Amino acid sequence: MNKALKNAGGASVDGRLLLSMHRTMLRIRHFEETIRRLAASGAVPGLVHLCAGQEATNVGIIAALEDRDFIASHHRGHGHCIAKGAPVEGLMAEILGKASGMCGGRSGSMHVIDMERGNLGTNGIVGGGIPLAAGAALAARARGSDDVCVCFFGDGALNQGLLHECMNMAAIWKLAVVFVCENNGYGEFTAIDDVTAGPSLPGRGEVFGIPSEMIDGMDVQAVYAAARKAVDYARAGHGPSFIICNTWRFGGHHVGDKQEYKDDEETRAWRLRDPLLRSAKALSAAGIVSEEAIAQMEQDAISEMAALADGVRNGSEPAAQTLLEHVYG
Amino acid sequence: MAKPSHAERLELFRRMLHMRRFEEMVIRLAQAYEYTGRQHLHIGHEATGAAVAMAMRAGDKIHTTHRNHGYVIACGADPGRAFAEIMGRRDGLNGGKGGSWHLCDAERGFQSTSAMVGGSIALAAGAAFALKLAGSGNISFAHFGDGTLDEGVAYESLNIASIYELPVLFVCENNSKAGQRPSSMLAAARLQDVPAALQIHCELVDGADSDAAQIAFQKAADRVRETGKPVFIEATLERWPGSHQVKAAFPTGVTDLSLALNLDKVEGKHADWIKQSDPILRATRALIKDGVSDLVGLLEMDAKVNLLMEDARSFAEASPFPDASVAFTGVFAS
Amino acid sequence: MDESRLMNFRDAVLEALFLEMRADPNVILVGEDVGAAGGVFKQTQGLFDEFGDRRVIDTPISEPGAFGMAIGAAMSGMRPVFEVMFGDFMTLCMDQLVNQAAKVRYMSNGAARVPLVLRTTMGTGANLGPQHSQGFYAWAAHTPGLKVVIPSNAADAGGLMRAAIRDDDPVLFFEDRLLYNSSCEIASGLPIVPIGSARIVREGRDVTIIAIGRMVAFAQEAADRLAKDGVDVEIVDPRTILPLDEATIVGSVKKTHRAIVVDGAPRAYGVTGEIAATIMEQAFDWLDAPVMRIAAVNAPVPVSRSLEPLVRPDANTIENAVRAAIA
Amino acid sequence: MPQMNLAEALIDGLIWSLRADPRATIIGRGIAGHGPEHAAEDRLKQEFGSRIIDPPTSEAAVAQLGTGAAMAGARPFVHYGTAVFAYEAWNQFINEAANIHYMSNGQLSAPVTFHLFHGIRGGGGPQHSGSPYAMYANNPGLEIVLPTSPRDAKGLMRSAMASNNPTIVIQNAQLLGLTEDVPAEDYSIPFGKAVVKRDGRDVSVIACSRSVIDALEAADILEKEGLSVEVVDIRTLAPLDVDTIVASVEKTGRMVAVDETYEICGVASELIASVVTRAFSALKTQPVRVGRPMTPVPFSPPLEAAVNPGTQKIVDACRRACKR
Repeated sequence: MNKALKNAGGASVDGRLLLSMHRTMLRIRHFEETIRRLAASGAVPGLVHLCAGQEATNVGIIAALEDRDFIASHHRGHGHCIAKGAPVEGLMAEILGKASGMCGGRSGSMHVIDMERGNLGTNGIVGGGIPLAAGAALAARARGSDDVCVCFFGDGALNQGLLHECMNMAAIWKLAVVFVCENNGYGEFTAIDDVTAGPSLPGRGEVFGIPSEMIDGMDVQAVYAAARKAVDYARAGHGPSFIICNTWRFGGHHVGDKQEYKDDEETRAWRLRDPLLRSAKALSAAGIVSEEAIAQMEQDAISEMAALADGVRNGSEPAAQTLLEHVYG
Repeated sequence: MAKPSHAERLELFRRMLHMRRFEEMVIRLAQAYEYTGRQHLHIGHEATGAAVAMAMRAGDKIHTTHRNHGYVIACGADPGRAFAEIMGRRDGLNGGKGGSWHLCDAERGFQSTSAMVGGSIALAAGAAFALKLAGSGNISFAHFGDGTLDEGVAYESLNIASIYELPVLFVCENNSKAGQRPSSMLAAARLQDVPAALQIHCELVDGADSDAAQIAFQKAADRVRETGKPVFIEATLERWPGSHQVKAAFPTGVTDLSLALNLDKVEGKHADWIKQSDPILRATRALIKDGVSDLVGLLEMDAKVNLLMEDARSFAEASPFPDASVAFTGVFAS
Repeated sequence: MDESRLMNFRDAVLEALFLEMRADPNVILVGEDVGAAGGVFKQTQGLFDEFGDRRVIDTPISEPGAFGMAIGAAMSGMRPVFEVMFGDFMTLCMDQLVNQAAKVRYMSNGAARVPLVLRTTMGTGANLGPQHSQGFYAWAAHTPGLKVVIPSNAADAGGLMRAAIRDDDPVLFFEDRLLYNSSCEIASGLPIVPIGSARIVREGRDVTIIAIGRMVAFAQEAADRLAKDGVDVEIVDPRTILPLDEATIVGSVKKTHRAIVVDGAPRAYGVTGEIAATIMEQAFDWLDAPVMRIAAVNAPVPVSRSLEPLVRPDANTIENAVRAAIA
Repeated sequence: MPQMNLAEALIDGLIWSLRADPRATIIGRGIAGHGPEHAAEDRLKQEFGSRIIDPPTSEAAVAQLGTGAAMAGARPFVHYGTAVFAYEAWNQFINEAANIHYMSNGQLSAPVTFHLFHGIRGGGGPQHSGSPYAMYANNPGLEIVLPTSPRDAKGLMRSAMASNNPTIVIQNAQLLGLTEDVPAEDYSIPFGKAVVKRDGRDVSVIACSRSVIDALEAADILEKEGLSVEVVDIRTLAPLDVDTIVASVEKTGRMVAVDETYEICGVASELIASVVTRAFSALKTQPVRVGRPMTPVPFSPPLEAAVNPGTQKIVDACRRACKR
């Protein structure tokens, strides 16, 4: 159980860690599946953006962090919250706008903030989390602490001036930030190639002297290995890194998006690269756990999430008299 | 491209002299009138500005930053109306509403000067977009300083110019000083690395060398016209010691062309700048050395320019302040 | 033993920064040229020498990124004072201000907070033109989650800055550059002035002038002139626009039965409209005349020396308005 | 006369504008939203596909792309899906587009149209429900247009595209499905003309955008109580037609100002301040404001409903104004 694994990319991950990452990915997948069903039944107010397909980037990166470290997420951020340890019932309740939600029904899917676990929040503004993450790193520097902060953003944010500004400042001040682009090929409904200039995406970080690499975001071991390196580099005071994880969202931009802009062939090819299939295969091939045990893990995740759905759906709505609370302290 | 002809070199120098004598007069006006607004003088940048202006054709557009006086003069604006604007007078280029920071002479393609850092670069991309739509074959020019690349909007605009193949020439005047506190805090090793990462063709030129600048900007503008794609030029400049004027003054003295042949006589705190970095003196030497003109000829030209500036000053001084009622007009176009 | 001192506006705010930075190691200063350069208006001189580059941080010209970063630092335990050189550049920070800073506490149901001061300069009178003179506090006051402070004198400026730094919510602190050299007596220790309390600058019976920031001084000048003709003017300085001390304002109007609201920023959809509407809603039956508004005209701020002063009110316009109101 | 929903009418106005002026160009997509009315955009794509570009997520530069192009002779229409995203382009709207005509003393103008969706839209939460138009209107140099019916949407869009000024057409997204007969031919509706949507005797409700629809509903309810409510739609925030509003208030003697945005420094405050100054002596009771309370828009449906200044709050305000 404790033996080291080697995958095709050469990344090696401790067996127990891989198992735990696989379990977290399963929980995210089935959490999202539950939300999808709830949304389809009309139980979710507003728009909801699911991350199914991108679990490896969520989990592989956050597995390299310690509890005290920070993350800042984006609108497709349920997986980040779960990987950082958010209680799934509270998260689900928040997405449904319930009183028992992590933010009392104020934030919904796009603004879940979990300060207790160093999560600066999912964010409704493209690129909005980037300076928040850099700020957490600035605060760590001012405190003299070696806490690290990861900021997640999508490929759409690559063309935001904020990213350019924050990479520059993180570089000149050697802030402990890891910039993680989850590149799923589409910013909302627009293909990345149509709007993103330049010969190479890592080049956008390299300009500032930031170590930058593009990796397979469907391989949790490769993601973890890149994150381990970047987090250690940041913690040692060397400054920021930039990781571009090529990945794919199995769903649309939001639940209900018909995805007419995507090519069917491409979609099928990415489906075959499902990060869960890949880690399951690695686990059983290395003899860490049996296939039956892996299947059981999946069943457990399904049951865990499905069991929550009804209770959360029937949970009480926040009382109107709480409306004005917490505008100010 | 062919080396510029003697006539073209003289024309460039003539424009540079206009720019220099204009700014010197601005200093005198500021001394005389205790003018309270601020201005950012373009002294030391004349070779770049004149070369850009000469690369422009009728119908081209330019957007600049607040260090704009030189450009508007190089583009051929009436210096009297420019002085009047800086003094907030009725006959100013903008009728007194814009002032030093927002000079505008749309007839000459001098679109606007934005005092918001990053403003000019994005507006020029927009102008290029319109020119491309109109299919006129015209191009636009964006003038900005090295600090502009710190701004996210600059990065966004470069990306957009690259993906849409907009005909815009980005003119970056880099006057940051190595070893001093930089005006630019960019982590990039070279300014050009930013546009290069976005697949924009880049060139570097010594911005104080008028011959080099004239060739480089002409070539770059030709390239933008031919390919329809953006080009980025970084012009390196040594900052003029009076660049940030709190009190109007002549830290390097009033320009004296004859010093070009007597550089050993130059002394004082800023001797290095005068000897090595003043584009006017450098051009004077080169023109004489290459036999394009002699000192007497250049001094004659200079005397004419000085007279012109005196007249322009008188014009501006005679211009009254605008009538109060116009403060409230022109907010909206009709 | 408590000796007061004569101090100008700029120095009072600077002293507030020294006091608060000494008292709390989490207070940091972030902005363009705030460090070794000491600020473009000499408003941060000496801070860098005492507190060093970890706490006095010079940023690139990257307002959105740097301000967003200050918000992130505030969420993570710091108390940043973020400086925007000209209030006009606040436009560059709007997304961070409205979509992040103002909402974080509410969105997190109180779990996260943004104790931050955005300090910026504004004001007409220096011929700086349309992009360097604007006062944008009406937008901020239209944004729940923010607090908006506009001091009119040195003592309030110092005292309110101390309160702003100690506040657990984002506070916008607008400083009129034309007040920087104006001095007043300040009590020893630079007393804290609470946010949200108006000050009655001058008591009177005939008419209430509610004046914002630098307009207070113009109102005083007008009141002095009017007093010679037996007109007794009361002046209220709200000091804080959000939260607005409605009780003091409405109370004063109920006493005088007439109100004039004076502001140096544009009238349309601005602070004068807000205060006028509040008075008309809450003191309608006490009013002998409609509330008058005097504010900047609906035009950008021109540079010209002859045009610029016409844009905003001064002592003459206020005096004329009072005479019209009591006629 | 064909029936159109508001989204279709908006697109129709744009199509007429593009037909009329070859300099007109479209930057952005999703102009008819992403809701059930989104297909309205297809007509535009079919006829003018080559004049539409789809920009990167670079709000600031895209605003400036439109403004710079307008200054150089184009007539761009720039679409931002959600008004709050345009906070990132605030500087470009306020410091560049709004100022340029004045600063240049009329040498240049910026005939650019910015199109935004605003408002409480159902689950939009704190960052997607913003209505920043009062903030825009605080700034000189911008025209602010808020269509509330398909007919208005078409005619006002046509005026926006023909205007020589930077114009912000800011549309409550929940109104996109409103349907009525709309003239098929080309027409425009001028800015600065408020419209009396419903005649009444007892109280004037002055409203804009979504609140106009809510006010009309409130008027129906109050009619049954014997209260006759006049409803005025101001249609453009800048220029503001104070004359029409004053005339209405002088007629009824009572005023309720309603707007979906925040009360403080919002539209309702400005309406009261500017109208009451002129109609003070005609007023029988104090004016009443109805606006969004000062909290971010919460996500949860019952909380969201509590911040929306909807029909019931307008009914209550009218009763208060009439001392009932």
